[in-house]
Amino acid sequence: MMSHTILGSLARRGTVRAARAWLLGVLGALGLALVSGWAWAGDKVEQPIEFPHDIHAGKMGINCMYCHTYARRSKVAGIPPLRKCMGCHENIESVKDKPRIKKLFEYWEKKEAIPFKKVHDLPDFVRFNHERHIQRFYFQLGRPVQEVCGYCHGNVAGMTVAEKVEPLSMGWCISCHQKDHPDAPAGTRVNFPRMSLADSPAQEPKAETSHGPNDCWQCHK
Amino acid sequence: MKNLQRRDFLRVLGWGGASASVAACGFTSVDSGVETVKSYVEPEDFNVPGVGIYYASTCTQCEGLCGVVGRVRDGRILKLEGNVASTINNGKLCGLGQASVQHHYNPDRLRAPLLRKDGELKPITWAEAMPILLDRTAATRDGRFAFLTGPVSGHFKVLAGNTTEALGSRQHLVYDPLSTRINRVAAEQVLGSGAPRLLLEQAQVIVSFGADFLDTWVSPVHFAGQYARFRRATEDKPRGTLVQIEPRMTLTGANADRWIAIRPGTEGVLALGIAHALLAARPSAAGAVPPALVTAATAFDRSRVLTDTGVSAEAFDRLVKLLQDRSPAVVLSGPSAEGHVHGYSNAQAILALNWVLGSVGKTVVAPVKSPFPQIAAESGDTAALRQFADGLAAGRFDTVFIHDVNPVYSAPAFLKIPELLPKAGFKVVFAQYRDETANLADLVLPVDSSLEDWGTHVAPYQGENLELTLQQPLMERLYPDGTRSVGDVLLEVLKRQRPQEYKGFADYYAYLRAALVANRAAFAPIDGDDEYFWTEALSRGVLHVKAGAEAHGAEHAPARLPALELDFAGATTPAGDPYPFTLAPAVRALRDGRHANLPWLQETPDSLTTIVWDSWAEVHPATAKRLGIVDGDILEIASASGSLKVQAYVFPGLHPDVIGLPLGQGHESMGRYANGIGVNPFRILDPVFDRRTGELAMYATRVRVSKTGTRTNIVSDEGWKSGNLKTQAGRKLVAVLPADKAKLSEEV
Amino acid sequence: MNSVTQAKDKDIREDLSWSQINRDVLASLERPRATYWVLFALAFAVFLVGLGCEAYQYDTGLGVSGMNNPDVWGLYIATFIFWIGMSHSGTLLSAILHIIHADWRKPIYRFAEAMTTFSLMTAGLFVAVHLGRLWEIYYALPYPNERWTWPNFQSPLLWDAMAIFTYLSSSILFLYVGAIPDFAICRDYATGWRKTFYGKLALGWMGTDRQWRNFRVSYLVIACFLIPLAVSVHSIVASDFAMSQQPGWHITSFPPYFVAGALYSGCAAIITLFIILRHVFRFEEYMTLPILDKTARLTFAIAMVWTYLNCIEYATVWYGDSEVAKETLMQRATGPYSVYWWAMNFLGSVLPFTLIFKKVRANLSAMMVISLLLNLGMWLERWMIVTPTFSHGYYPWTWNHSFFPSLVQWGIVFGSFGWFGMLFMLFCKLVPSVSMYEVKEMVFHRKLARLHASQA
Amino acid sequence: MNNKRILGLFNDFDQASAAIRELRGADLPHLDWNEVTIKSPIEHPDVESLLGVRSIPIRKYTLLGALLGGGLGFLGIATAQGNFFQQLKGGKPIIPFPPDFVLTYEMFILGGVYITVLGFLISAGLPTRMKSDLYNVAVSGDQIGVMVKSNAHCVDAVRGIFERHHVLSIQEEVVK
Amino acid sequence: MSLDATLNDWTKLRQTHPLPGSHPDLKWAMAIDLDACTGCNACVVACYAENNLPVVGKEKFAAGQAMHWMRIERYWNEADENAPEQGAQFLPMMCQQCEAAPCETVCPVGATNHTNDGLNSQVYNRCIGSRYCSANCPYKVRYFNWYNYPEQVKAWPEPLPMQLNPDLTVRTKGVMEKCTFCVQRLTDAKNNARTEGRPIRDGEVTTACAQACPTSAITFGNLSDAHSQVAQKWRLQRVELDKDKQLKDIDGSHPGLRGYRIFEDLRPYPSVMYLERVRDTQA
Repeated sequence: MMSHTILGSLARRGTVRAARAWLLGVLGALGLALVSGWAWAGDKVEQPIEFPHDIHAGKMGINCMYCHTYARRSKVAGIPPLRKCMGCHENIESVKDKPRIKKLFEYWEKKEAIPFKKVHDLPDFVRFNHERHIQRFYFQLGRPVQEVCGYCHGNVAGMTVAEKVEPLSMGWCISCHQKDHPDAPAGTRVNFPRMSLADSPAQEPKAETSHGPNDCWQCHK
Repeated sequence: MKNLQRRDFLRVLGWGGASASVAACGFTSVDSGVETVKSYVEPEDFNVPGVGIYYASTCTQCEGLCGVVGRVRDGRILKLEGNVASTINNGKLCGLGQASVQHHYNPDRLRAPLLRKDGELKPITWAEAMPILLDRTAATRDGRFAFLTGPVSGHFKVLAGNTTEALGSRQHLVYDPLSTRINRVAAEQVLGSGAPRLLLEQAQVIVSFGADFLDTWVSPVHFAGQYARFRRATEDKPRGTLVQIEPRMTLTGANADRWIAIRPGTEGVLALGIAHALLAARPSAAGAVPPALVTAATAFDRSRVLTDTGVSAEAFDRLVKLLQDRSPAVVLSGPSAEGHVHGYSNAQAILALNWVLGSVGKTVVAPVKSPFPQIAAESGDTAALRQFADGLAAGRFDTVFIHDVNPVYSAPAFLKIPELLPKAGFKVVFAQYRDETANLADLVLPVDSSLEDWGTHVAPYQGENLELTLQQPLMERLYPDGTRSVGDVLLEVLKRQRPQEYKGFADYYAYLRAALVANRAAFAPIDGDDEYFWTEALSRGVLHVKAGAEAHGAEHAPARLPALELDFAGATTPAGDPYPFTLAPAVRALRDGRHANLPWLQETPDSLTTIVWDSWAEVHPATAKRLGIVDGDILEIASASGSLKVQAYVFPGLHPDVIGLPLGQGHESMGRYANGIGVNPFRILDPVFDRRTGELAMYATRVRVSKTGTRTNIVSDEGWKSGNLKTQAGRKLVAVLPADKAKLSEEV
Repeated sequence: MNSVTQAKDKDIREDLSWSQINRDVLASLERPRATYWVLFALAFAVFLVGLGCEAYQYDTGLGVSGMNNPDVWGLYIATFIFWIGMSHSGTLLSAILHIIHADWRKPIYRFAEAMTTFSLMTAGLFVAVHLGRLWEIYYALPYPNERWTWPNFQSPLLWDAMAIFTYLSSSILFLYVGAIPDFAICRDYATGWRKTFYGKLALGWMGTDRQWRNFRVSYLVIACFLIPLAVSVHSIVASDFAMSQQPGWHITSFPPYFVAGALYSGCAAIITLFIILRHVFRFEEYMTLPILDKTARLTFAIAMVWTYLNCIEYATVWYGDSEVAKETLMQRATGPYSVYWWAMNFLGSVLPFTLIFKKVRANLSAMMVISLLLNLGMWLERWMIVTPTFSHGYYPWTWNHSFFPSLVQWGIVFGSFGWFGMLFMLFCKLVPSVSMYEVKEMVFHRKLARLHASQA
Repeated sequence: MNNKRILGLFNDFDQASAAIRELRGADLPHLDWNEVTIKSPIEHPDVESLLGVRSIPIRKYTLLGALLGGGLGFLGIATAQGNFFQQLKGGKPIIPFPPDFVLTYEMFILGGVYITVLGFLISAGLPTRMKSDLYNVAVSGDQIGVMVKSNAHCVDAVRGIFERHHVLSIQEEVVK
Repeated sequence: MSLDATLNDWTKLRQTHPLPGSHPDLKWAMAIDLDACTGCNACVVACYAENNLPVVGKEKFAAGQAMHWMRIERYWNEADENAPEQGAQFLPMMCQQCEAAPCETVCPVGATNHTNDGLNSQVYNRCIGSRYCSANCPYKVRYFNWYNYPEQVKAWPEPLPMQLNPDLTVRTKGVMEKCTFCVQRLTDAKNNARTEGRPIRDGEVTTACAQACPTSAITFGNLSDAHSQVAQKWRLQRVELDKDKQLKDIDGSHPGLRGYRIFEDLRPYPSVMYLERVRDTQA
């Protein structure tokens, strides 16, 4: 009945045009609302020295943490101290005359740290802890290091200077943190607990409480 | 050099971090390639970016000399905590200590030496400054040199002394505007030690005559720790009871179970009155006390004491009863009892009570004797300043070094220091700020902050064992070519004067290291070679001095109370005095004013009045009523030697005849946080001195009070905004439980 | 002559011809009295002042408003409630009176409706002004975003936002739909850019029976929606306070109390604008004294309701068991803000009694003054809800009886009145502020009714 | 086949309704009664009796809108809360009913109003172009228009009837 | 973002708080002994040092815009207000980290929430500054950034910024802030504990105020750890987190108990227990 009368009225002259106009309008509005800004990956960065990750991590297959030594014991991964670079390159005659290595030696002469540009830069109010992630995925779950770092940094072995390939937005973090990880051995299971409840205490594995993203202060400071 | 390398570890890492964290929260760039990230050139595996490391050092904010550990991250010292290894503060630290990082990072620090050229202080480089300094000192005629410092100890004391000697002078004057010398001398005489150990936590009763041991007296953090244990009850010991007797309420008074307002200067009378009452009740105690005292005490019977002191009979009797019932007790004598013409007599009478109560040897024991008297603490006194002033007046000084004190600010006006100082030939001031004294100097040498400098310290008051605390840089110099260590400078002077003795030492650091390593046997053993000993000592921050049997001082205490020289003349003031009130200067976190430029301390509300960023005159409600004074009235406080204008604060914690005035404010030249804030009570102190020790009698100044008619809003944290609310308005915020109801012993 | 005698007791002259109505009303769009321009300029100036203050505050931080730790809301929230309240009378006149067929509303409901819309806009403005980080206001919008976060739907402030948005948009639609036939008239008589302008707005309305038929029903339906909506809006604003823990706010009678206050201030405002429009647009024929008289009586009735609920509020506190709330109440009566509090009570509850005199109700200048005073009283009421409680809440240590808004804050508050006046004046110049077709109906039906009467 | 429109303007409702009644009585062939329209400055008091009852679908739209608004509103809010579980409020459930009901209530009204307006515009055939129809500004003034759409022959008859009732003016046009 | 999550949370509709055992592993709490507290302000300065609090200066302090997260309140007895023979009463007051916090529910953008370890989190960069939380806080311990202290007020002239703690931000203009129980320290402690695969030890981490307090009046720790100092103190005083009336108040049979929480009758279930000040009335 209702449909009949509505259709009936639609059948009347002028009506169809009007209806179509309004429908389009509404759909357009909805579309706009849905396409709200998503953070995109950054573009290539000009570095003082074009550090070839592809050679070191790719060709040589050097462990990320050999150079980024702080990643496993500090919030910040840091970049290797100059001495680290020299440690090897003093003894690699073959490449000594390469321009990049020359630059490196210049810095070393000046005893001056290389002012590399930050590629993966989080807002200052975000607390991201490299140690946590390395400890869990690399040391506890024994996954390959390049995969572990790659979760956020992408396939560095394929780049010269590092590039930002993930949006590193809050939603992006959560998208990973909401996953359940059945493969994780007991004690390290990461099912991010919601507020624990009397009716379902089973939901709370021991020593698992309150780590991100269920706790704003875990990541925000 | 080792030294330089250590500083290298402490180098600030990729500075700019802070500016980023300042911009935080809101518009921070997250775009790639905007911020830079740096690393060390030479790594140190214990030095990890993003992880805080703790270095041990010593807090030199007051004479307590607590051990501290500083949190260093990315080469920046962020925060100080107490050092658990130190038995002085046992891991705790007061607000004053916390604030010393602001001395270090203070925006008003001098960053280059200043030399007086045609009347003006002009910045110069150290390269220029040092030769001038050395030549001028070398040119000093024999003995015409004075070195005015604040309280000193450790190897700096030695160095300062040697410098003075090297210049043929004996005038190493140690000056402390808030000196406790009267107390020390009296204690030395009555208890056999200038700084006896006080076992407060073992006492059941503490009777303190104005000793503010929780906030400012001798070693506050140490005593606060003891106080906590003293308050706690155990099976064998009930909760201790604290009675504070003073004309103006100190923080300790505010925490007393019973606070007794006493007429200023009559503390000794009360003490003898108590002694009299106790002896009368328990003649047996007389054994320990000389008949002289007993007879002296008889003169002070109850009625006289009450009339003299203005203490209520009820309070007096309760106190006597308390002392009879509970034991052991401790009786302390503090500045407000000692700062009088007869202060020494007061102190004696008060301390003598410990004999009457049989506390000596129980709660008042002799301290561990130091095997190194030459580095033992030398607490200053005000007599030193008078000596200095006389020297200046007599034109006896070609060259003057002033370090760690600000006489032009803290000297009473009658000493005329600002006028006399120019009489000295060449005035060198080692200063962190361009303060009042620095302004009158010929050469101002900017010194390292206590967090950049090396040093050794021996606290005048020691815990259960004798400690030598080390001071080491917690980060590289903020201004590497701007500031230097005083030690280094003195060493240069000595090298010039006595090259043979000192050429071995590259710098102050080397000097200290050598001195300690050489004497390592004297300290609690640390195995390993010298290198290891040294690093270990640094990482601990505290060296326990071995106390040999002969060094332990228990038997050095006198067996019985020696005879006292009591003289209470002037204890009570004549009627019709044109200056009807006694001025009670209040010592606060700013101490003698040296900490006035620390924003944290300025912004932290005063514990009792909660006033910030200002001075104030405390007036008793009754007095205020009589004179029609209300909060915020601008008063003129006038003494015979000067006057000042300051806002009134009606404050109940006073004897009605007393005006309280906090010290430390009223700087003309120190820094942006101190200048022009409040008034400086030192200026109006009267030339009254203790008869025996010749110390300035801080609490003997008489003043008159008058309204100027203007009024201001008191800026405080308490509810002045709400009709000066002083109570909890019926809410249950702080609940109080009578001690007899509490079951504290069950709580352990 | 005859008409004049009629106008005395009749809401409107029944011998007004339809074309006459068109002419008179359309004239208001072209040449108002000079007073119009004076008022407009004035409003604009005040608005600029407010704008300046806001710019300064935006740049420097809210501290310049003189607010402080206990008193975190100050005048902004108070004025926000005031404007929300203002909006309600529009709905009262257009919706409630429409449903109960009180046809005397017809000449005045259009501008009342406009008042609703603009005062809501002004209120919305205060939400923004009051925020510490205005530039992050979009955090409060529930839209899918890269943060995967949502606003907190439990917060009464969010209900506010939702309710105000609903109310504002619905009112705008209601106003617009109700004005379509008039836009058609404007279109037909206008020339030049106006023709296209009104042409667009009229959506090609041709007054066919079909259009009228659907128009009548939808108008009625929307009216029915608006009434509960209006009530809910101010109840929610009230729950901003009632749902909090502050003493003196945590009162169940707050929602009705607020609604009554809202209608009250709204009616007062209508009287003010009634008099102004009547003058500047020469609407003596339409906004007649009898209508004013009716409005005034309505105002009086509502004033009494408000007074009653006001007493209820005090009584609730007085007989309640919360000592602190009682203390706060006493503080209002005796404390630093007692002056304003007593003024509020006088203006709110005593002054309206002047409206019981017919002479007063018929005296334009008197009514002008009274209506303004009543609104002042209502504004004070809002302020007396916010500030005294803050300055004397649960926690004695933070009591602050010395809070007084800074000039910046006052500037912004006054600016809001400028902003409102500006918009309103603009509106009346562009849209017929008297609903022509409804006045026509009014005249038509009244004539008809009289005919039937005479026949019978 | 219905390719002609005629619009007659009358002075007042009485004449207009008289004309319509006669039109009705005349029951002309090919005259689709739905094609008879009244155009007037205000709604005709007894239009039903003249043109017969014609459908008003508005209320259906309203019902639809209200239900949509309320239902979707609640579901949307509850889902948002359910998924944004970082947002835990001490002392409150994750999906608390009272607040959600408040919001649902608002959404209910919002939906109702919006869809009603939409319904009005649709069933009133708005917006429409003026050219698409015969119109005279007098209709928004004080005259009543009666419009009939039919074939040429029928229209002539209508014109006759209009003239008999002192029509003020007549417009005609041919519909392409 | 899934239907699963919705339905999952749907089962929690009837959840009320605080639940017994709602924090099985971790619940940060405090016990403050007012008998030990001397009002020396060490905690206040420590808080300034740890948490990058701006020094606002005299004018703003006078305007009531001070930013001390922790304040020492000084009260006199009604009885002897003009002759305080019992001395003064000091009360350290900071955010009480309520279990059912009035501030949490009212924030329009959800910038303040409850964390699983029982803290009342404040997310600065989410805050839009409606100040509703402060309006609804009975303790008035939330502090609003009335100005842009770092840039415009210049609260940290060079080189003072070097002292700023990089583990937390310097709050910008227009956001609310409050005591966090030094959450940056807690996070680090949790991190270390997890790296070593063990629960957090008592005394492993503490707040700046507790660490500084010369009389150790402040005890901080994990209330869910039965052996922690703080848990023992709470148990000893028979104070339970999820009760709004404690044994002490119910019957007079336990006069010796000193533990109480401020404004308990408003049912915010604070995480800070105060121990009554004791005074010897014989003295």
